[in-house]
Amino acid sequence: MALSGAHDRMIARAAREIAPGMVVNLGIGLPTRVIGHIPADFPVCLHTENGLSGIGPTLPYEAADRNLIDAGGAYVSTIPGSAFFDSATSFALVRTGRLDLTMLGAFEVAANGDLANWKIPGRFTPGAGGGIELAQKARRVIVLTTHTDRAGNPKLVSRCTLPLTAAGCVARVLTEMAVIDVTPQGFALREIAEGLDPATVAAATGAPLSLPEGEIPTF
Amino acid sequence: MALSGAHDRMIARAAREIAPGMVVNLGIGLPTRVIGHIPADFPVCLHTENGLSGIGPTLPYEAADRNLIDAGGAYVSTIPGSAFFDSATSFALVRTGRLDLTMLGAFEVAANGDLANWKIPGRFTPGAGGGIELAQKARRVIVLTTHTDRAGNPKLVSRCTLPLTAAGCVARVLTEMAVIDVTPQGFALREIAEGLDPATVAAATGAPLSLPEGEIPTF
Amino acid sequence: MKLPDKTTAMAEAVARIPSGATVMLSGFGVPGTPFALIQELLRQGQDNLTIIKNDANETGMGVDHLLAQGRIRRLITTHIGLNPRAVAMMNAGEIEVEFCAQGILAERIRAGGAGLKAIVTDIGRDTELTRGKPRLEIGGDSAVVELALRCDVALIHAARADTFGNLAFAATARNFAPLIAMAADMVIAEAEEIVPLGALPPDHVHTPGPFVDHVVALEALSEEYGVVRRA
Amino acid sequence: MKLPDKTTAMAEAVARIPSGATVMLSGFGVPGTPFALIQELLRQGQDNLTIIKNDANETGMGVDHLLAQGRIRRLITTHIGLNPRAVAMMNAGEIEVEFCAQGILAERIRAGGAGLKAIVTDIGRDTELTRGKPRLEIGGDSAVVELALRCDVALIHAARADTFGNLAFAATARNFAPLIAMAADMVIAEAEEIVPLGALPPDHVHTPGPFVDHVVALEALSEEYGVVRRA
Repeated sequence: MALSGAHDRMIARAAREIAPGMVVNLGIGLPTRVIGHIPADFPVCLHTENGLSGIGPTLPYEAADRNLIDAGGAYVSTIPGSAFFDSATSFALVRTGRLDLTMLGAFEVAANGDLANWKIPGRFTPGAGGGIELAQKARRVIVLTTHTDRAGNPKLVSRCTLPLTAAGCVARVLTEMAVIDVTPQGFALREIAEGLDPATVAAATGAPLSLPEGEIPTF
Repeated sequence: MALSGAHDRMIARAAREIAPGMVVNLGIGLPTRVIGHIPADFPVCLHTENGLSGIGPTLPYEAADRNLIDAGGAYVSTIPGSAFFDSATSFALVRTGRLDLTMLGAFEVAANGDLANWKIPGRFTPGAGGGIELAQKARRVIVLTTHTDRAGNPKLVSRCTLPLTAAGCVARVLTEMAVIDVTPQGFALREIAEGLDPATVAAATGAPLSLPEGEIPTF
Repeated sequence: MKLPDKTTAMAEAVARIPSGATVMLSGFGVPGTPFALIQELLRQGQDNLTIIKNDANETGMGVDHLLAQGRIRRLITTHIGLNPRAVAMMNAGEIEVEFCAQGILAERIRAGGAGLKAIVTDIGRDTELTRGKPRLEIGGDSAVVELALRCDVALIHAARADTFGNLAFAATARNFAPLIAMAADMVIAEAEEIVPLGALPPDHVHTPGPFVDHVVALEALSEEYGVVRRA
Repeated sequence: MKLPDKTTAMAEAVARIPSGATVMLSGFGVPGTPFALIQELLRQGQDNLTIIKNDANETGMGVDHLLAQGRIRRLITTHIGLNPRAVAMMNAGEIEVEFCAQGILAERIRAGGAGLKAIVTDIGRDTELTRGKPRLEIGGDSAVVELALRCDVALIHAARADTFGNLAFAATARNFAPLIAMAADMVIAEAEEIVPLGALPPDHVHTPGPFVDHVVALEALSEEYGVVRRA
């Protein structure tokens, strides 16, 4: 999928969520692209649930190892200090809070932090994969998604209508339009994409969006 | 502990319980001594619950590896095809019935197959160690023990008085005096040590002992 | 003491699987999927199978062949989004699909492999995936009882095996293999390379030999393992 | 991406353990016991500890030092038959001892390490060890609910560690180490050898680095590891 400039800025902005020393799982889809924005000497351990800590750069077709993929099927590489493990150990790490951060995709995110990303009844049921445990157990869950779906409907909603992946798990939503936190009072705008105004973001959001006082940082 | 000729014959007899291809756990104490009676080319996999399949011969002090012991603390060795694993995997193997046979020591064995070998209340409580799972889950449990305790009291009893390790688990008892099966009707004499007569064995047994018809094989 | 030889011919090993069997398959996507054993299962004709696998592979690969030939009655899995046939057959009621959170599928299999009856977890508590499952109050919190899973046969792909059945896996091809190896009444492992006893260092064995019943040599590596260009 | 460095000085790492902590120790008998970390704990003076370990070592070794100095309030274990002091202190009511079937202790720790609440098992069903524990009917059978165990700190002895905390164990010194590494809020590993990143092949790591918080280099190997002549 080709990304627009706005999408590219969103991915670069997402990379800044990663603090030195973190263990991070980047979910399938947009989040995986964040890898490309992490500097080579940045101290971080990327985890993929199919059994690898210490993901290295994604490899082109010619350099790929048939046995070395991430959970999304991309051919990845190791770095010095990588380790392979089985699927039970991989999720042991997730469920015991050893993941400082995960970034996930979404069908819907609600103003109370509920996440739905595994089933659209009657239309598409891929299954939950590792999403439930990532959403429920990572210390911080950021949703990285387009602000609206292909039909233009908001993905940020007052209440999820689709079956939940996990309740109240999302801390922050990062889209091509804005950085929005989930707060006890609902969605709160934190940053805005360069060139956009808050009203446009609010109009594309399916739930009340509180605006900060003063100037809104851009990305 | 030095063994008498009768004890030595018991150990040799015990070795004959091991059929080719079996996976076997030999408990702490007398059972461990069975290793010395297994021929070098005999196809068997010995397991020890501290994390080794494919135990090789016990090593003398000079040749010992400080990291390589059996569950009783004896310095053992590996053979081609040995594998090390953690304690959870080790007991996964036990609890899923992958052990064809275990030989265990006993404080008491009852005529219904109950085994007590971990606690003498108020006197000695070493703890159960791996004994409960070995007794409860090995496909065949043989008790290898002296026929009586140090005070001369029978270890084969009508009903255990000590806290149980596992109920109804013992298939056969092997002592320096006899080979005795646990049957639905209680203890049944199968073989007898050379030079002993059945009455002597029965007198040393704390529960009724049925005798076979015809001649009794000796060992 | 020497360790028994468990090398078996492919056809003979797979012939021990009856129709109606519950079969666990290793593999997460392509890596670790036992493509050759699946092909032999296709050839021999077993049907009415319950398959337990992380995913349903992709079109034209592994599980998809079994689906295409109508051999699968029921699938216990975590994610079938990359196999349109699986999604379509599920929607049409042609196969039963039970979804499980991925790590809980791993733990249910491992629990079966560890001789446990069940595990208790808070995962999926707020989702329809745990609807109808028994609950247990632990520490004032409601948790879900997830039953252990076992199977008749586990089919496993290993990078290397010795003749006793010690297995070693490569990179992310390990995934579910060590777990299903513990959870099966019979374990058949296909290996890219069969090495002599002693060639796998005891500290580096991923699945110990006592769990494995049959070791099958691969004559050629399935084309389904090939690296593919993705969009 | 590069992996963070977790090497820490012995005194600094152990100073993070408060009195009253629940501490898991690796080791089955001598192999794998973190003798140096225990010595540092003795030196620093933490007391009122709950210790979780397979056994209580033998006289003059490891856990026995902590017992001799009265640092242990409670011991969760499987077998203390080789430590007369532990047996005597238990009988005298000077320490609390909770016995567990060995494989169930391993699984309770692993369950804590896997983020589960409990496991359900038939082990020990007929023994006093499971008296008073909750029961659950599964498949018409009564099974025991065994609660997961976690701890504040796990102290681990490794043969080799890299600077990120990937660990490799030697032979039967592995035993409980990979399990307690998963079940602790803080993991401190002492290593006979600290190797650079990349020196441990990713397929041969026994405990992945993300589970480990501090890696401590051993300057000398404790004499307690020495091979002893037995009767």
